[in-house]
Amino acid sequence: MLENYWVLILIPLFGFAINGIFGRRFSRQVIAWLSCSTVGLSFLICLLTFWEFIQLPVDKRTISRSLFTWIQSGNLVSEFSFLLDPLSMVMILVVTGVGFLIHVYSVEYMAGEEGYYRYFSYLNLFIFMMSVLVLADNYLLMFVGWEGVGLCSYLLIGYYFEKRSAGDAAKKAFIVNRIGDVGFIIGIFLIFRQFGSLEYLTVFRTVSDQFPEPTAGFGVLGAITLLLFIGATGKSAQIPLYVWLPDAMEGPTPVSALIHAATMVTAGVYMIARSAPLYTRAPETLFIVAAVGISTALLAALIATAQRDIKKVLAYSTISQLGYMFLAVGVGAFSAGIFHLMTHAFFKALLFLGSGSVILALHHEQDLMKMGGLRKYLRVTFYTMWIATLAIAGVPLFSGFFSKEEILWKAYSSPLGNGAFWFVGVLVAGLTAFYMFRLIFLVFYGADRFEEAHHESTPHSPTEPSSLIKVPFMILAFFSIVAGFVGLPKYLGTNRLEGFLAPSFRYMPEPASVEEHGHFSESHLALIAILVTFFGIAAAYQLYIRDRQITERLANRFSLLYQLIWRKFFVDEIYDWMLVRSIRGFSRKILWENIDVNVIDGLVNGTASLMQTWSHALKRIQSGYARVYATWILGGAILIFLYYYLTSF
Amino acid sequence: MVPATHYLALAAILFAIGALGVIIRRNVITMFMCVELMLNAVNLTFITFSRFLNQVDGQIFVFFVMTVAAAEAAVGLALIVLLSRRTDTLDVDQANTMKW
Amino acid sequence: MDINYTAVLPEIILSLFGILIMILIPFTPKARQSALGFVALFGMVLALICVSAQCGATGLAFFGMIFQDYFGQFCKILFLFASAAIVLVSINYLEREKLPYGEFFSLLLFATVGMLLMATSADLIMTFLGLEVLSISTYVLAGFKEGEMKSTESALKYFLLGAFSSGFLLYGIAFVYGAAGSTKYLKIAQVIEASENYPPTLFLGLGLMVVGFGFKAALAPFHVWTPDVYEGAPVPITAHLAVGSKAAAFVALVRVLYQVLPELSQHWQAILWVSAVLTMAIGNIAALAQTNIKRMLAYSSIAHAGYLLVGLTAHNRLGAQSILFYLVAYAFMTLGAFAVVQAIGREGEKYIGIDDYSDLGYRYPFLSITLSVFLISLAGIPATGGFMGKLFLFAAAMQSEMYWLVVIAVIASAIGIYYYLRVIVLMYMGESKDEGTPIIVPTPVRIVIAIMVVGTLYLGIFPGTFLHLASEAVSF
Amino acid sequence: MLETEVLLTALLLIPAAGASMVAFVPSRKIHLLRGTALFFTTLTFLCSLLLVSHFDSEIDTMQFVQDISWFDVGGVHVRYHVGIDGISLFLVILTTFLVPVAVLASWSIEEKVKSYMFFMLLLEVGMIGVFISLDLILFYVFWEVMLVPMYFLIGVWGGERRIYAAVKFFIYTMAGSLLMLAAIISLYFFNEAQNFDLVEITQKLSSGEIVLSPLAERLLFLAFFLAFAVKVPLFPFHTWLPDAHVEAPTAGSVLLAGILLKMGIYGLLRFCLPMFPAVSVQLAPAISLLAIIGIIYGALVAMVQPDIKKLVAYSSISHLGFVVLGIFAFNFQSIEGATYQMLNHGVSTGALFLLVGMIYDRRHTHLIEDFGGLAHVMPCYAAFFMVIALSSIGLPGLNGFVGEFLILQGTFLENAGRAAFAASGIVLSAVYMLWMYQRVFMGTLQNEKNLALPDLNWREILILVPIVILALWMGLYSSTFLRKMDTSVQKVVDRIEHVREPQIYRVEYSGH
Repeated sequence: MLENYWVLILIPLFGFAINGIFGRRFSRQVIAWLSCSTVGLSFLICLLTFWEFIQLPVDKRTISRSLFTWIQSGNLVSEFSFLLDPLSMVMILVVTGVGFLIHVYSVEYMAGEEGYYRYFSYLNLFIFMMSVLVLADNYLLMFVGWEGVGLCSYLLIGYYFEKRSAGDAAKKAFIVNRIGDVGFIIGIFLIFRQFGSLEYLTVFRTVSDQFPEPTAGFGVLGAITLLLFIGATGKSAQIPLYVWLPDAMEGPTPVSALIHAATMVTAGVYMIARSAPLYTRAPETLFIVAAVGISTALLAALIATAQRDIKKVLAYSTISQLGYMFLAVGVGAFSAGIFHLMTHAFFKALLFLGSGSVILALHHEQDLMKMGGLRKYLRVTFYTMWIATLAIAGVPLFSGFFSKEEILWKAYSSPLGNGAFWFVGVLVAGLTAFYMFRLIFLVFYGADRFEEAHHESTPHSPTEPSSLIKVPFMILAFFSIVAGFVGLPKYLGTNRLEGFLAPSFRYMPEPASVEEHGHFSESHLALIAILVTFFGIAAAYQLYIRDRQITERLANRFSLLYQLIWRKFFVDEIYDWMLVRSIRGFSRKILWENIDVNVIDGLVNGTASLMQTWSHALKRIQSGYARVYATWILGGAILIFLYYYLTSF
Repeated sequence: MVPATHYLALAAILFAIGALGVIIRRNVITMFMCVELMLNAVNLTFITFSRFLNQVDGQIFVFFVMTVAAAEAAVGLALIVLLSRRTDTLDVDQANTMKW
Repeated sequence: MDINYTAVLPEIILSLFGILIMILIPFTPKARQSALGFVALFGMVLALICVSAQCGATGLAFFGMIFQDYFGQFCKILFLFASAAIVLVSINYLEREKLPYGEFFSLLLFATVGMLLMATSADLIMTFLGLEVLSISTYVLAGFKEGEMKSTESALKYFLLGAFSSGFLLYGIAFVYGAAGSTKYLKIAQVIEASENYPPTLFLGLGLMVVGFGFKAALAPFHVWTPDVYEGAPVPITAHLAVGSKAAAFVALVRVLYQVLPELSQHWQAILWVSAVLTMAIGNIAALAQTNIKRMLAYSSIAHAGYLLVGLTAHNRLGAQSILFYLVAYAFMTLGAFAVVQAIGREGEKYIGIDDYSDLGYRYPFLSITLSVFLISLAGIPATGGFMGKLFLFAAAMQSEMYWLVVIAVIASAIGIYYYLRVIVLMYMGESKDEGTPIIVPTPVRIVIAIMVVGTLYLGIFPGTFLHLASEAVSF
Repeated sequence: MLETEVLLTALLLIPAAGASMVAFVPSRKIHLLRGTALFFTTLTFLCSLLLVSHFDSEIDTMQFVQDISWFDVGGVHVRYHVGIDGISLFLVILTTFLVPVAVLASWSIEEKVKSYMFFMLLLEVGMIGVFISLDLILFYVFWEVMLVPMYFLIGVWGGERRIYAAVKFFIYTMAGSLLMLAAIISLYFFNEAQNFDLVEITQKLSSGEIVLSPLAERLLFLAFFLAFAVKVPLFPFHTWLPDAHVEAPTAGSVLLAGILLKMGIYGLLRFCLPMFPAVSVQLAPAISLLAIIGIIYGALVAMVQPDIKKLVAYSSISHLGFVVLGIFAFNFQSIEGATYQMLNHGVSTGALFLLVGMIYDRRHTHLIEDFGGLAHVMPCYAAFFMVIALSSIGLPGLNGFVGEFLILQGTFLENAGRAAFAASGIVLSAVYMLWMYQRVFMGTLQNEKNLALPDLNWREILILVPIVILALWMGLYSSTFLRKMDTSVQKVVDRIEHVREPQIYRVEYSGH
């Protein structure tokens, strides 16, 4: 399979094409089968490839395949070619694996929807694009996947296109992503100008020749990395471009699970990890990355604590977790970032799928305040969501614990990290535990608030989906528990993942200092984090199980703060007012109605009417009186006479 | 002997009177006469040059001019008759239906 | 220096036919009078044959009063061709408007004689006589619709101003005679070439002659008569004025300026430069606001005189050659346009407002398509003779490094496009109107229009032939 | 090469023959008229494909040259000199491709079909002529001749304000090109051999046989530039375009956007750059500034348009700003990208206008507010529209991206600031396109007139499928096209580099 691993990319494309073109004529079974089997086949190939891949000696684990030349203009070449190395191997496994599970889940989840074929073809297209993104061997081809997943995200968010909010959200997602993409593409321009190539390996080789050590000051590498990071903030929903992700929850829930939690949004992290040889030589940018990451993590976690929409909570949670990952890559702990990316993919996908079945059971009710007591009805969902919540909260021995601890430790100990990063990181961990358990408590515990809130047409109690849908739950729950063991911290064992990924992070500069600084040991810090986490859980328990009154009292007491958090710090409003409205107004009032219509057209039409005016003036010469005409003739003669008199006589 | 300039000046004055007459007078006949005056000023010029160049050519030309003037007069008067029949006037400013 | 009658044979033939027609009038039955038109046509064809037979003969003839050269022959053919076309167009016009045939055709023949003489004369007096023969005939023709005030007014204005300006011309001739001691072209040119400094009378003569010719050719500011006279005259005569007498005036002007006074070129170029700018500007701008198609075409013909002046001002071989070429192209397109205007005007020339052209496009495809071609050519858009002509004229000015003149000419043409387009717009895109009287296009008119369209397009696509002839013709 | 010599002339003659055939078909027989036009335009297209197969991408001179005297009298020598190189090759193909498409899209024209088809064929002659002429006068003749049928297409079959739009279009372009005529004539006198041969004049200008004073060179450049800038249209000469597009019938808009606008760019590439490289370099900053203003301005104004056609028209201004920017960045990538982008824009904007035309045929409006929720009743249409819109906003994998990327990459190498500003157009294009898409296709069906709209029929799908395939092909396998352009683009670049060589002060970026 190693020779032809690239077919795994093309198979979903085939599914997309068939479903997209002929899907309207197919029955639902055919569509579902076609779609799931293509992704399943991809996943299978992926597994086989992985099997052969790990048999290879470590230094041979970089396999590239070129299909054809995509763009060639002068010395600028971008091949349609793929690169398989440990980093992309991990990513493609996650993408096809989680992708397959969510395809399966969707078969039933979407059963009641119109445009079934549309949904599945988009989903297949997404898998294709994501694979291109992950496996591309040059920046430009990565950009294809990069924008391609953005497109799929757009299409899937706007899946319920008759809803205005869905259309708005889709558009917003695409445009905000595009803003980031501009940064990305300018970064690519600069890469080409600096290194004369777009291919990763060539670029990395050149950069390690040009800059054997990290640069001092903000140089060209700083610019390149910063521009790429702008791209990442768009795709991975970081400050200041995170605003699209909460709105993206307008899409079907499996889409949120797949695209807006597990895979696409992590592309930014992947890209930075991929560009590690560049980033490690630009410490200033890395600091910015880490700072943006941790600020986003904090901000999103804060907002998440006050959201009432179950999916919005999860969305802000995703943003927050992505912030962690950026913190990780920002302090140079690339494998830690990828590690968290992987574990997050499992538990966050699971959370979304769980929320999906809750929503489905309640007939598209998403308000947390109108749920409660569901543990009686949705057993499987209840248990698996518990597992996922424990994982995300960072309860020891669950996968999230290991990846998060790794990040926190690196944030503290790495040469690029510091105590402040760690401190905020721990704070966010506490907040995460709080809002996640708040969610669990509100959904599954307490009184049944849904019946009186909901319409009477559904007298029967909420039910679990059929068994087909439970399979993904189980698998994801399994991985949410065990996935952490591939990256055990030093005090417990070895970090296999880091070792596996190491070949992808060649071409690094000589580290400035090998010694890790700091006064505390890893295990001590982990203990503090665990304590904070449990404090968060306890607070949630206190507020949402023990005494619901406190919540309201607190909200009233700190109403200003509460409002601020509840309204998401008014970021959307500020953006809307500052950018959208003002630009639109400027375009309409000044550019179009004034410059175009009044000034330029006015000038043109003004010339025309000036001509008309002159015309009317000139024709007055033709008074109709013969004697006046004679005067003109005589006048002309006199002028000629004067001319000769003055010049020639 | 009177120098040529005197004759030429006289002719020029006649020509100017004729030209001004065309502009000032409103009666078509008078205007036409003024044109004739201009032509005769030219004739005077021709004769002057002819005399001072010691050629007869110029004098012959005068005959041509007179012939042409006669032909013009024939056509012109016919047109004037037409006008007076139509408008009962010889005022040239009445012929003013077409303008602008 | 002998008489050499053959040199003036065409003029003699035309004069004889003119007289013949007058004699024939009483002997022809009322109903058959239109045959006189064909007699006139026959005379013109004979004259044409004569001219063609003479082609290539050079030298002086008729006691040194007449040139025999390519230039003259080229112009003669052009004038005869234009007049013949007008005869063809007129036959039905006269019938429709119930005007007498005989006088019309014999006057037309005499006018043609005048034009031919202007084209070939080698003596200022001959030129003057030619001009007067032409003028006096056209004075009468302009007022030919004696039942109509407009026609009378047109003739009267033309006559008064024409006589007035021929006074200037003649005065100019007299001064030139005084300065050079002769009225013979070649003699004058010799004298001027030999003399060191020029007497003021020479300049006076030059200036006054420009006034005289400028009047005939409708150069600003001597153009003032044009719109009124064109509007009032019968359409075929308007066409004749626009094509024939303007061309004759230009040809005479080319001879006088290029053959007689080339030494003075820097002294007349400035005047013509100013006049060219004025003519183009006034013609094009004033045409914008016109509502009567004849009047609009009158302004358009003023504008075209301006373009011709651009070539004239350039004073080089290419200039002379392109004037000849442009005159041919201009003849085709203007004659064609007036033929269409005449047909659309219908009885009593009722429909000559530009509004009347509204929505004609799809009801009378033949007329509309051909008129569009003529207008497009007048506007100077490629694939038509008008474009090629303009190209050569501007090229000539460019060769003499008169860049500003070209730029102004270019801007003027751009303005001009608007009013030509307006007619096309109305014909094809205008609101539909009442039918009015149905339009009848008699066969001779059809033939003329067809010939003119073919000619216009031929000149645009294969300008080589005529350009070659024109360059042969310019031998001085 | 004997038989290929006449290929280009054949491309002119076939539509011309078609036009004369149409002229003889009775105007009642609408189907016969349409059929005839379709037959001849398709024949032209097939014929033009021979060009591709016989084109030799290694040769840097003109190919398929036919050079005979048109007329040569009294020092005026004009030749019928036609030929193509890598730059014009695909523009010719684009033309021959889009015309049959436009004819097919004109099936809904019911009135005056005869003259409509006649003008279409005439227009094709003019458009092909422009791209293959190598004699300045010949070029000018085709350049202007093409205006007339376009003018009629807009003026007779257009919308409500068609007359205003048609006249504005005509006068605008004419005013620009008349100055070009003056420049052409004066170039002729600078040429000792006194002819209008483009190849010869360019060659002599570069070898120094013709020496222009700096002022003359600048004026000549400006005269040419102005004519082309109006046609492109470059800000601020653009206001004719929205009006013309809105009022023109579908096929008119398609050809206007697809081909006529390219003529301006083509002129810049074929005339301004090779003939006046020094002035081009001098004025490049100013022109690039206009281009960038155009990119942003066009996009911003497109954003607030209430009319789909007007929106697409303004988007054209924005897209063509990219192309001009690329040309005046003078390096290989940017110019090749610009050339490629011309084709891309032709395909995608042409297709957008086709799509707008299809809905116009059904509803007789192209105001955005009249629609909404169309994806419910016309899913197939919505899908095609999506693909084309994405191609227009330059989604990677579709055609628009390749050109845009190369242009920006090239510009970046020349001047990073310009590229960075221009890149903002990428975001804005997504904004206006998607916003429009949302308002037209998403949401609920509110207007009851839209409830029963039929989806695309087979003829319409037949039109769109090749375009979509082309968009994918051009986006994924650009080598087919780019390899044929390389040599010709290199020639243009060399010409510029030749002038710039003395300026050694260009600093290579050191990286520190």
